[in-house]
Amino acid sequence: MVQFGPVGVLLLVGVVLVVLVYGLSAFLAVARPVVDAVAFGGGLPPVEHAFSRFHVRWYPVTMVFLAFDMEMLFMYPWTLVVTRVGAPAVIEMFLFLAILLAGVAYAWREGALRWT
Amino acid sequence: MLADVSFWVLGIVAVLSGFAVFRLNSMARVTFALLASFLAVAGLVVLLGLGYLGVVTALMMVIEMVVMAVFMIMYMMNPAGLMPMSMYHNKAGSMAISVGTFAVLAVGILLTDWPVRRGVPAPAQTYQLGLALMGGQMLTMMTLGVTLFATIVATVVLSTGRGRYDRYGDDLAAPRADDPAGGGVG
Amino acid sequence: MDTGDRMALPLWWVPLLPVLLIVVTAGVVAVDEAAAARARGAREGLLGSAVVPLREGARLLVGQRRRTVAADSVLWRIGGATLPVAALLAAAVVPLGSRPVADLTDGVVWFNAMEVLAWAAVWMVGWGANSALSLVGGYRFVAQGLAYELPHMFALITAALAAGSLRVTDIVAAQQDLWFVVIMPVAFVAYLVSAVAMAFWGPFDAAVGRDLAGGAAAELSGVDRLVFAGGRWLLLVVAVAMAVPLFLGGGAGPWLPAWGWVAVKAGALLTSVLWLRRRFPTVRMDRFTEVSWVVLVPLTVAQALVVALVVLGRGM
Amino acid sequence: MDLTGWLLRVAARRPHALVVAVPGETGLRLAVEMELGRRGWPVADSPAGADLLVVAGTPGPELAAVAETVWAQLPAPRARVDVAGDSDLSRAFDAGERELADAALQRHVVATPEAALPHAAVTDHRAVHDIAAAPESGGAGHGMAMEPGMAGGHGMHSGHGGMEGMEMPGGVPMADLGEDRDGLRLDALHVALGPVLPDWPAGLVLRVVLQGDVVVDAEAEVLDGGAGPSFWAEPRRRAGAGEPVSVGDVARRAAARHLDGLARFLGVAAWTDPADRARRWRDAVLAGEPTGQVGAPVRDLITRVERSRTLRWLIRGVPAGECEVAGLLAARLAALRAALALLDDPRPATDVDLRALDDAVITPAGLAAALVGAELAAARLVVAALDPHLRTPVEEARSHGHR
Repeated sequence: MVQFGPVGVLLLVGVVLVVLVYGLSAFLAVARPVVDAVAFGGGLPPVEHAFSRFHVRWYPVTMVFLAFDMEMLFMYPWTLVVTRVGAPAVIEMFLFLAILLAGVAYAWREGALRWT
Repeated sequence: MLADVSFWVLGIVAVLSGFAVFRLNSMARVTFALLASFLAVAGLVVLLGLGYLGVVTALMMVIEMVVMAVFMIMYMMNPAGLMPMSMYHNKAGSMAISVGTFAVLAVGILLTDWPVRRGVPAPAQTYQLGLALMGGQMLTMMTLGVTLFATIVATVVLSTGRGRYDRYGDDLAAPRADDPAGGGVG
Repeated sequence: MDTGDRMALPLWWVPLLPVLLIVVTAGVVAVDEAAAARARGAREGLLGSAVVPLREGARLLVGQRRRTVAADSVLWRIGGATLPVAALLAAAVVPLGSRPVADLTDGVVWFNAMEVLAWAAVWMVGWGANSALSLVGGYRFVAQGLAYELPHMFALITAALAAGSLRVTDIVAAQQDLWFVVIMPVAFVAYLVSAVAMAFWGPFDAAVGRDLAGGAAAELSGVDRLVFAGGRWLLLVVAVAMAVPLFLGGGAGPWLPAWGWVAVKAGALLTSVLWLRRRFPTVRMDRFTEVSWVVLVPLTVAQALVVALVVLGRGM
Repeated sequence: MDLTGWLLRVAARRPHALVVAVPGETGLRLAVEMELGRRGWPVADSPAGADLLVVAGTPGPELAAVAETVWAQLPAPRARVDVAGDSDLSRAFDAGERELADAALQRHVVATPEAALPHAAVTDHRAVHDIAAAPESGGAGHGMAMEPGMAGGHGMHSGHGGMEGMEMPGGVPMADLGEDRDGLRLDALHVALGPVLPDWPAGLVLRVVLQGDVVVDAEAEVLDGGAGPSFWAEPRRRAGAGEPVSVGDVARRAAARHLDGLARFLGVAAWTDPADRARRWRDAVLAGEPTGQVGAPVRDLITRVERSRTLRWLIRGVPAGECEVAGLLAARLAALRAALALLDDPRPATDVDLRALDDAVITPAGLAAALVGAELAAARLVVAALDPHLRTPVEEARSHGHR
């Protein structure tokens, strides 16, 4: 935990810096902020609010990603013990990855990685 | 001293932003309030001396909350809370459950007679975690692998409208997939 | 296997780190501007390019801020401010010479966690403006994240695997005899590609693309734009500089001091990244996602396997 | 010491310019681009990132209104430069720079901020109904319980079942549900793209319906009733009118036209380096530089674009109406090659068949039809690959009548 000390201080420094830049700009800016400017779409005012139920075409990719990503949780600690545990650790991890890659290959064939 | 201050700040942030999840109207803000709560909890885990777990919690939660924001906004009406309408189902009930759980846990924590720590934690926790994961039972990882494989297959089956027969024809003989939008490979 | 912070720089380096990064970043902007001027056939000269970052900074600092109708200002501004802070926090574990500002036991994981904040940041900036073009830009970046993140993680893990440690200084120490780029060229390339994609720098700049009139950044002006654009540059510099301790032996090298070698190596990598941007059109994620998942992920896994076998062989 | 004023002066040396191109005044747009390049002033992507608004030409009433809206979107410090056919560009830009550096003026300019959201938002509301007749959704269709007792009384939301009678911020309604090719019912967002976008055909407005970032419906129009006679076809017209025009004259203009189209296409594909080069050689060709000077570098450029595997991979299989984006690009490069070969041809233009130098002509309706089903980035590529000189149906009929 002690080693996170500098990181905590750095976080504070970073936040203070951003606040300082904003403060400096408030002091230097040629004019106060405009409020309620129309959103830009090419010059005509928007006819509808852009906030909407946004249909992402890649939602299957997110699901496959989340499943695959879980594995990273195990892989980071795994890197530390390969020398100690030896061949079984390597076999185990890459069998595990092979199973997941088979899942990815399946998803690819089904077109889940495309903008359907 | 510094640890105490950090603990209280992170704890208060975690609870307040968790509470904000119930108070905000915008799906986007709700999701990121939840993320703020998780990040504060990750900080608390780091404070407990579990560096790897804390950092990896932050890593996973950022990814997952962004994905969750995408889905929340895709399916929930009024995603930005522009209309003054409530998007909650059974708000009172869920609020009662969460506040109640919080109270029970907090009281439990305060009333429990915690044992005094004897000895010191192992110096390299991430290493110990790796040993525990890899230690002897291959079964754990294999079960997990097959479970995740099943998850991938199931989500693909459930979420894609068009399968390989739609793309390559009934005999899967088409040289190129027929998709509404092209892709990078094949 | 000790958990102390034996290698960390003294605490007074903490406020110096942002200053150092900002100076380096300004230099990188100037080099990029010089390259752009050359392509246009303009004769701006080195001095002319060198003042460009200053002029841009001045311009955005005095510029008026704006808020669009019904904008989600909270997420919008937090998103913009997250970018530079995340870059700064990620830089904490990069050794400036032989020692980083914070020598975390799980430094690689920390680095990964900080840079992934860009996902949330860019999406929030794209969302906040309540503008169709900027919204599409924000979503494009999430799609991009889904494509680059796994090869990126595998590249990080491969370097950690070869060193048997997640601590960045240990990874550097493990390269005393042989730079990792020699035994893991695929991981090195995958890392650079994903580092560029993470900073949504070209050719992976669809999220702020010209075709969307600036995408996620389309509605930002004044200091908001300064913080966002500056954060993006910082992220690029930090992500690319991290390749030096991971794959290029950190500060190792003859004649120069360690910090000199880090600067030389990082400078060379940054220059090549700036140059590559001019070689390719913007890569859209509807194309790249499949390539990343079907080509890059298996390749990086194979690379990790090779390195694992090397590690096993060494252990025997 | 006036720090703000000093910073303004520092910044004013390198303003970012947003160009509003007027249909039919291509020559002015090119002159403006050239002047900006000469000064090393970057071209802004959007009003938020710009300090200088350049209106290249004399806009008609519709485009003038758009220029006003865009001007209101520009944050201070800002200056506006209107150039017409006889303007001294250099002097106009110098004046713009002075205006940007003038702290007193900049503070005064913004002292009275325009009401940025005028009734225009309401009048433009018709677009929602014109296009893709708003889907028949009602409150019940949303499957969400709404709390009763909202503020009512704003009649302008008729047709938007879900939001009826609810006061929306800015008086703008929210998107409503629409059918989707995936069988989902999610929001269909109406967006007007153009006429002020980077590398966008002058005066073109595309009213698109977006679901996510896919264009599910589109409608195109050209502001102020069309582009008028094309700048690029000018030597042709003179030849048609009986003036002595050589093949070289026609080919030179055609080569510049295709270089311009190429530059804009590469600009949208964000391949900045060759795009900058194409622009540079376009200006050189227009300035009448001899073939010996421009031939080789332009051919190098063509080869570089043709050989780029990345570009081929990126535009592979992107449909653009009857053909594909890749086909349009190949046709443009072929026409450019043909034009290069004829740059010094002294024969009279009327004696030679010059159709090989021609450009694809498309009507607004045809353009809109080509975009339906495309992802937004692909749609932008299609528009840029066509880079149409758009004619209104009336003009189109007239030109057919001539043949």
